[in-house]
Amino acid sequence: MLRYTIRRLIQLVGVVLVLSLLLFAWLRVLPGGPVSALLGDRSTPEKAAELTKQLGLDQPIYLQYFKFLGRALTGDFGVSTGVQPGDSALDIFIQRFPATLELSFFAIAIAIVIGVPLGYLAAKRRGSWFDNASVVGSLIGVAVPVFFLAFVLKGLASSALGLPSSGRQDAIDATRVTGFFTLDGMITGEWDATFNALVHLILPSIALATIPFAVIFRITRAAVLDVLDEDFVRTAESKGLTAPVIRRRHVLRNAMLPVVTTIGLQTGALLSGAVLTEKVFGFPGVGEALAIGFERRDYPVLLLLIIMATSVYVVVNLLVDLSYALIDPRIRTR
Amino acid sequence: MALLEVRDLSVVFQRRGEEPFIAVDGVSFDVEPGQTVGLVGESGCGKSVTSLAIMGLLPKRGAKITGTVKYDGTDLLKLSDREMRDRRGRDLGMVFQDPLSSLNPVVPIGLQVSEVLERHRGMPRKEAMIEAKDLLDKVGIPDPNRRLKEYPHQLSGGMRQRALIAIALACRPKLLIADEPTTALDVTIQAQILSLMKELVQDLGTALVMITHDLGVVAGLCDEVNVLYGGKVVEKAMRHKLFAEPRHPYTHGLLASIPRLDAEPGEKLTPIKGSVADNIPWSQGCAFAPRCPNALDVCVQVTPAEEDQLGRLLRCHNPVVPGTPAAEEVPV
Amino acid sequence: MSAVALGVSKKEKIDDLAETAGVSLAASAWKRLKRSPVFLTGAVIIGIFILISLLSPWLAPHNPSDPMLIDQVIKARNEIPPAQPGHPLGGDLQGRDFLSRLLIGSQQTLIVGIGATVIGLTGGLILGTLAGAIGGWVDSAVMRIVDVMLSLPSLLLAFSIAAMFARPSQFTVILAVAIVQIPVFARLLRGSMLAQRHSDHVLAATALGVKKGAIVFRHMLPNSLGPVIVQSTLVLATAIIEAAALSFLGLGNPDDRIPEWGQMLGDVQKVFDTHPQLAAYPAICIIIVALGFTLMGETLREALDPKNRR
Amino acid sequence: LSGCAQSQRDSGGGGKEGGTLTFGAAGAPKLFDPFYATDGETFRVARQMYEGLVGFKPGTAEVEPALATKWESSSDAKTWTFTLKEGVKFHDGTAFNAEAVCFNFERWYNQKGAGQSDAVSQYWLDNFGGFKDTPDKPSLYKSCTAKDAKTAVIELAEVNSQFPDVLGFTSFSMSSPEALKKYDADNVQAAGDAFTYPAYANEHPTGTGPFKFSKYDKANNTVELVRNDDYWGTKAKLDKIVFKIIPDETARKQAIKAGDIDGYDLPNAADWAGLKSDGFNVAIRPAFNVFYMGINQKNNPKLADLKVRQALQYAINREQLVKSQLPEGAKVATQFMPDTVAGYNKDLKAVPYDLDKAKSLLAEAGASDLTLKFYWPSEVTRPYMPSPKDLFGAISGDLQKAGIKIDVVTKPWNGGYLTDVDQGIPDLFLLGWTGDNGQPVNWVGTFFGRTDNRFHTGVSAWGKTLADDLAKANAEPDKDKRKSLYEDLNKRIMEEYLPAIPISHSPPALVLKSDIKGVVPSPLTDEKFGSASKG
Amino acid sequence: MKVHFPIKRGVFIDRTVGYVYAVDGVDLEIKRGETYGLVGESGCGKSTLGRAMLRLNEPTAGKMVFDGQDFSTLKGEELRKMRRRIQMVFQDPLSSLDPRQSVESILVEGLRAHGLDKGKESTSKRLRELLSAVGLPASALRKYPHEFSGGQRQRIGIARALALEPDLIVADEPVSALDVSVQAQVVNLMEELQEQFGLTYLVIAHDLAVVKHISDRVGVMYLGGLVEEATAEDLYAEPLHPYTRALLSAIPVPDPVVEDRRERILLAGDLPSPANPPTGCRFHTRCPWRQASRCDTERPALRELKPGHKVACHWAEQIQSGEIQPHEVKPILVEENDGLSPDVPLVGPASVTEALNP
Ligand SMILES: Nc1ncnc2c1ncn2[C@@H]1O[C@H](COP(=O)(O)OP(=O)(O)OP(=O)(O)O)[C@@H](O)[C@H]1O
Ligand SMILES: Nc1ncnc2c1ncn2[C@@H]1O[C@H](COP(=O)(O)OP(=O)(O)OP(=O)(O)O)[C@@H](O)[C@H]1O
Ligand SMILES: [Mg+2]
Ligand SMILES: [Mg+2]
Repeated sequence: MLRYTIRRLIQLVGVVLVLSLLLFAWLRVLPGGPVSALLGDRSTPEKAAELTKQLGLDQPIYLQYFKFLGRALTGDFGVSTGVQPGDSALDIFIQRFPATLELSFFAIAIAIVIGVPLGYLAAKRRGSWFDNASVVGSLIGVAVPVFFLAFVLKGLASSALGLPSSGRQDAIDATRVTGFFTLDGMITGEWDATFNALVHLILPSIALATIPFAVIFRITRAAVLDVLDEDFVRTAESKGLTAPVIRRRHVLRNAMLPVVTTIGLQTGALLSGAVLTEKVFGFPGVGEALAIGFERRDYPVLLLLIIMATSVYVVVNLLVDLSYALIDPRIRTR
Repeated sequence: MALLEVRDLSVVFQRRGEEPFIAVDGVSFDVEPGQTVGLVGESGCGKSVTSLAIMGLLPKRGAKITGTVKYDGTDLLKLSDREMRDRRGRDLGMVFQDPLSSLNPVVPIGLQVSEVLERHRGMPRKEAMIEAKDLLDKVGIPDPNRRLKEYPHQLSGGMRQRALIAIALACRPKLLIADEPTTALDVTIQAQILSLMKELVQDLGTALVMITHDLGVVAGLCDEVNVLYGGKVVEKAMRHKLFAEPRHPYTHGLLASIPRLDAEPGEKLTPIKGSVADNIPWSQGCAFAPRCPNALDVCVQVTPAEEDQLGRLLRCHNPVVPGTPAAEEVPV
Repeated sequence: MSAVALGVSKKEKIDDLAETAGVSLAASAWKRLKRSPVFLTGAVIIGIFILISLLSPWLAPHNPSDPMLIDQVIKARNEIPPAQPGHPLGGDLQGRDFLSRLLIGSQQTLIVGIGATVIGLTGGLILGTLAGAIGGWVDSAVMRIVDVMLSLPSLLLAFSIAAMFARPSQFTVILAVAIVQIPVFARLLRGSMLAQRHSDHVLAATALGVKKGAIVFRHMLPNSLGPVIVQSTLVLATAIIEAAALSFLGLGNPDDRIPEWGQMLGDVQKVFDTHPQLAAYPAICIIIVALGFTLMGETLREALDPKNRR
Repeated sequence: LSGCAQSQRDSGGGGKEGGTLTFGAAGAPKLFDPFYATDGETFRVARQMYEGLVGFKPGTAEVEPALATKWESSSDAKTWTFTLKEGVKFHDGTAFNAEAVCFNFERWYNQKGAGQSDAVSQYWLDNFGGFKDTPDKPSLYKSCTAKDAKTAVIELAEVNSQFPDVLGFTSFSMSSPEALKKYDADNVQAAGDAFTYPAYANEHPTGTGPFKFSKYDKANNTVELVRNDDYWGTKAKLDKIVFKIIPDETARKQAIKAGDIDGYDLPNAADWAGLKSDGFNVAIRPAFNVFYMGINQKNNPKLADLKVRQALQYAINREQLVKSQLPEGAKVATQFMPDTVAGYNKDLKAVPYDLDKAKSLLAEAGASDLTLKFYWPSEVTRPYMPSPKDLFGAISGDLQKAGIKIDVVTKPWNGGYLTDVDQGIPDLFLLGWTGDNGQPVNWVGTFFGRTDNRFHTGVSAWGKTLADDLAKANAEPDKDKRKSLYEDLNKRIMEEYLPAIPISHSPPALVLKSDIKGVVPSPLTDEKFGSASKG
Repeated sequence: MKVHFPIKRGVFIDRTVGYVYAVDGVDLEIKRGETYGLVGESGCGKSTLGRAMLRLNEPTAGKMVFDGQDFSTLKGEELRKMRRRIQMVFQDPLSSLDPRQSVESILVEGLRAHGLDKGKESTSKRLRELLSAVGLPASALRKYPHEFSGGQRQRIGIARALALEPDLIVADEPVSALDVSVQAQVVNLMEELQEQFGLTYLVIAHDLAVVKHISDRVGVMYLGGLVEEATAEDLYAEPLHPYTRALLSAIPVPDPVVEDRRERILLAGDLPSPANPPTGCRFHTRCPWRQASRCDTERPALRELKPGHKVACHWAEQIQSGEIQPHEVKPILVEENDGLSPDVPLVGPASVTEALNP
């Protein structure tokens, strides 16, 4: 297991290097970029040329890349030119990552809390109208563009329920400890700050939850259906075990294996949705930074955030694999 | 009174938008306490469905069960789900064909054995585990202490089947149903398992319903043998009688098509022609008629009834006369 | 006498065999599908969608890029042309007939969906076949590429690719969405090809002395296509939705003379609250069509799943 | 505009004391040191904390005294003597005096290394030229002497019509010499793609203004300023200003409706009416910009033909465009500057929309079959160009009606658009200009003052003439003469050269909640919240 | 003949850390026209050996001489051409037939591969011949494998092998998946075809009764090695190897009289893992006749004890003469998966999640 983990981590380093090289080359080849971001519409060809030289952007790409790598090793990934101009890309990530984690946590929690029981019930009543309705319903969840749903939620829910529809917290005095606003409030006892942050999370996390919900629902349903057909469930029945024991120990414990994996994978993939959701809700997380980064072609930020997103995604997948091994003795004991 | 009395048991599968399918068609047999009864027949003849029907394990939806299954006088088919749960595992045990898929892959063997003790004998977990260990020991699993904590995939096929037997016998049921318990195993392992079962059944005085397609297994184990074809019992007799003088053309044909280890060199096999795909429905005559070398016109017109012939039940219009060699296959 | 009875029934059987001859696997899956109401719903939706998109040049009442109602657009008062005779859905922000744009939009949407799927599928087929059929270091190399591509959340990868194009267009949108699907298809195909490689019927073909290429293309590939077809159906839906997301992030096709639903939806984010219809109509169209494809894909998946083939 | 006149700077005396103003900013401020600032979001924050020697009269582009109470120039207009306000202190307690003034000037003049970059000291480079150690790039600035505590004398290298107006730019605000030294203010570094700034710019901006820097909560995207209780003038009424960064325009609108913010800048023109009817105060600033369709004569020889360019002008229905796509108060442009700039030619009339004329002109020029590569920028809105896509749609639609084929190209503003325009790749493009001050050289001079400009006027013979004439006009010391020279030039540009087609002047707006008083909309977006009050 | 499947593990690059000794040093000879039967427990390497003979698995070591020609060194086109002469029949009749091809194209494929389909007429005639030889109607040509019963499918598989007029047919458990009544049909069919076409068979099966019935000579395999080889009658009449004895005694006979009389030699424990085979005699862990010396240290060679009867046991003579008596054997633990099973590679970029989420 340890060897496996190390191997995967080494692979991750490889992926990150390849990816950073590709991204870096891409950013350098593209027109515009840092120079035009810095000069804006007051730019003239000469000014641009001079600045290009000054920033060393006229050197061969591989040289620039090595320089970049060297700086990156010291934690310097460059400075934002569009998202938070002047801030170091790393700072932007560090500030925003907790926000996205908070949002993802709530989104995935919603998806699990609704998806798993619903999937179980649908499987139990396979073929019933309830089953069909929830299957089609979950498919609609997949068919709705996330950002459109976010807009609808923002328009309808926020005006009808008065929920805040932008930002992460109102401009209230709150002490920052961990960067997780909900936690910070609990730590410092500023309950209003926690509450305020929580309220801000409601709409975006619902919007973000739809796709993981649909996926978790369907996997749960399929897994439970599969397990219900298994011989060992029949064995358990032949032992005369009570229904709750069979459900817990024999059905769910097996059905949860793919579900747990899916949950992990969906958590890793949430960032895609977060780009759209955070943008709509003006939620200052990594996703929003990416969205703005794409819009304003903030290459240093894009570079770092994409690499970070990749690493997080790969690490989450690795954790999923490891946890799978932990919960599945067939793999654990190998 | 027989321990188990199966009368006219029929199972009809009805799926939406499909023709109903009669998997078991009026099967009757008795099992006396301590007796071993065999159900033999080829794949798809309804052996497993019969056993599942007795255990009340067929799906509630889509399967229609008729007839009676009297266990110790109570009709199991009339019991509620709760009552049936109380009996399964306690009064009736079952061993399945595929030992790997029949064990829960993510639950340790020990718990899979002990849970049935906890359920039916109200033992606390600790005690049940100790008992489970003894059980594993009894079914011949080496180092049972260690195996308690292991998972099914860590055991070999034979050991898994032993564990399944331990589970089925944990509460000392009066009746054990074994559905092809050795089909998935190698001959040397099969021999181990069969002798183990024989031993246990004798020791505990358990009645055994042995389901198999292997006539050899039946020959060595069962007191009474039921031969199934297309969901109906076509011949039933005590084993010596059945093997010595098979009367139904199907039984006769089966015995003739099995290569025997003790056969003379150069002996020819006499197969039954065709396959079950050629069957006609029982409602229109004898299902076996199209494959039967003894078939008469009446066979495809009238469903043969079950007849008692000197302690042998037979469902045939034109049984084999004892002593005739098997008919040669007619080339198509 | 017994021979008579037998002869008849045996003959019947053989005739029976002859009549029902030639039901291929695909045909039997289709038979199952035909009965599924969910599949039929999806199929009807997609049928109508394709019909509309093919006929849209004739169905559309006006030229979708003609700002014929421009004098009713007054940004200063946030007014756009309302529904009126001849323009049942009114006009858009540039005074173009909205209904015509929606109708013509179906065509581009179909092109985006099909284009992305075909490109993704082709790329995936090539990579997957290489990996699955040749194996060895080719397999390793291909799978490393696939790994790198799969190390990024898919939509993020699409965004990154779309942002890479210096000059965005309909084609770059299609390409961005398609490239993301390549590793998915490749891995899917490789998986089932590998399984095929050790299957008995492939061994049998090898033993027959059938040439390697023929084995790959006649045996392994056709038998591996099931999940790929299912995936294609699902990708059709994904492509349309992702194209919209790209537009929303400003990475879509900037030329809106010939509209596309995703683009129509992504471009009007600024007026979502004041002119919701501009977003709602294309959104609803997208949802329905994506649902149609998804319903088809999911039912196909179930129909092709050997577990359901009893 | 009329409403604004009433709320003059000191008329806010009636406003309520205290409270927090939360302002929705579209982007994060890059830094807080105004000297290195280049963008509006940064200036907006800096403007509240800093003051320069001169300022602009609220609501206009005219200069008025600020930290200097008065100034006079020598007869050769090269030596300027500023008399400073007394008793002024920086936020850190350092006294403001002539030495501080000279310290600031010397700091600007002595930028080194990365500090000399166009991207860093842009305003200095544009207005004062080079630095002390760049002899090849001469500077307008020569020296500064503190004659006494309240008198600073600044010597210029040559005459410049924009001096001392330039000193009103927020960039040239006075910083505390102590703080500058303490926080290593000049330590700018080029790092990879961008520049990093020292602690002074990031955490310790120290000016003399009515508000002081409090904190920048990056996690919550808010910048907080608090009242400077030691302010020399009328103290601010607000306790606090919070700039809440909400990048999405719609999100800002929703935030003000939800009461999360008290105001924001540059609302979408389409929302003005709605906001007003919701009871918000939409303060419309005087239009101080120009939007034009750039023509590049270099790539396409047909475009070097005046007839073709005129045809383009006739083909665009500017009247319609302004009415349908631009905000209230927008006007069709008759020339490349708004009427508030000296040198504006009142006699010029907008060329009317005339499709037939356009077509016949094209036919005359033999260009009936013209295909043009027309660029529009995505990912941007500018005050002069509120919705580039729709504007482009309208203009390109008009051109297509005249039979011109359009090859549509879009690039993100910072992702290739500006670069391509600079490199002369498009045939037609959309761009504009927001003025820095009321001097004509800031307008036409910027556009056509050189032959290698964006329009590549150098391709035509008149390009050089125009550039020379513009230089001559700028060098004319007499104000009135200069004015008439420009008027004449404007006429010639429009009628004889037509290097590009001016389209419109659009007023940008600022939304505020109705209980926010005392904010005066400025054509230079130079709004100060020192006079504002809430409730 | 040896076939070792490498087990790969590694942090960075795959290193081979062990082998599955699926077939480990087997020598056998099949004479023209005879039927050679191979029996043994599941996993003992029968299939692997059979496949290696067709070069469907590459042998790790060893040589295979077919009709005087070294088959094991052939490559590419030569190998492909040679394949015509050795054909294979598989255990699972359904999975060995491509589900997407009609019977016709399944049968034509081999002909085409060797340029034997000369003209429509002759091909179609040949197909009919083939079908009638295996007892199927000509109408079967246009149907698909899943439309047939198991026995019919196996007939198609045989027809496919026959199509190329091979000399040797390797039949890997040709009847194990079939019902007993159908099994006899196929066994008879194979015998008939052998007579008709002068075929040579290598029949692999785990059912000794079937093997004995059909074969002229029988080889018994245990854990990758051949332990005994004799003519069918000799083997049954006089099994020399302890394993063969146990095997013979374990097979149930459908005759209660015999069954009641029989004495069983019950083997203790399970078949050890081929990845980690016991030292010395592979069977010593389960052998009731195991001796203190030699058995666990020295691997017995296959030696000819009697003409045509070979056995790989150190003590065969003594056992036969009754000098050594069987004794109780304690079963030892057999690790089913000791972490070296190559079937389910956990290591590698392929993760479990990959398998779950396409
Ligand atoms: N749940 C079910 N729904 C529909 N048909 C079923 C179901 N279970 C079994 N059958 C059918 O009933 C028939 C009898 O099946 P059964 O499993 O009893 O056969 P069997 O004798 O046990 O065969 P085998 O030796 O293969 O186990 C088969 O044709 C089978 O297809
Ligand atoms: N491709 C392979 N890679 C690694 N190990 C293999 C491979 N194929 C077979 N083995 C292993 O080699 C051993 C022998 O397998 P083989 O299939 O030859 O056994 P068999 O005697 O045919 O068994 P069965 O009766 O179950 O068919 C088994 O342990 C198996 O797991
Ligand atoms: Mg069964
Ligand atoms: Mg095998």
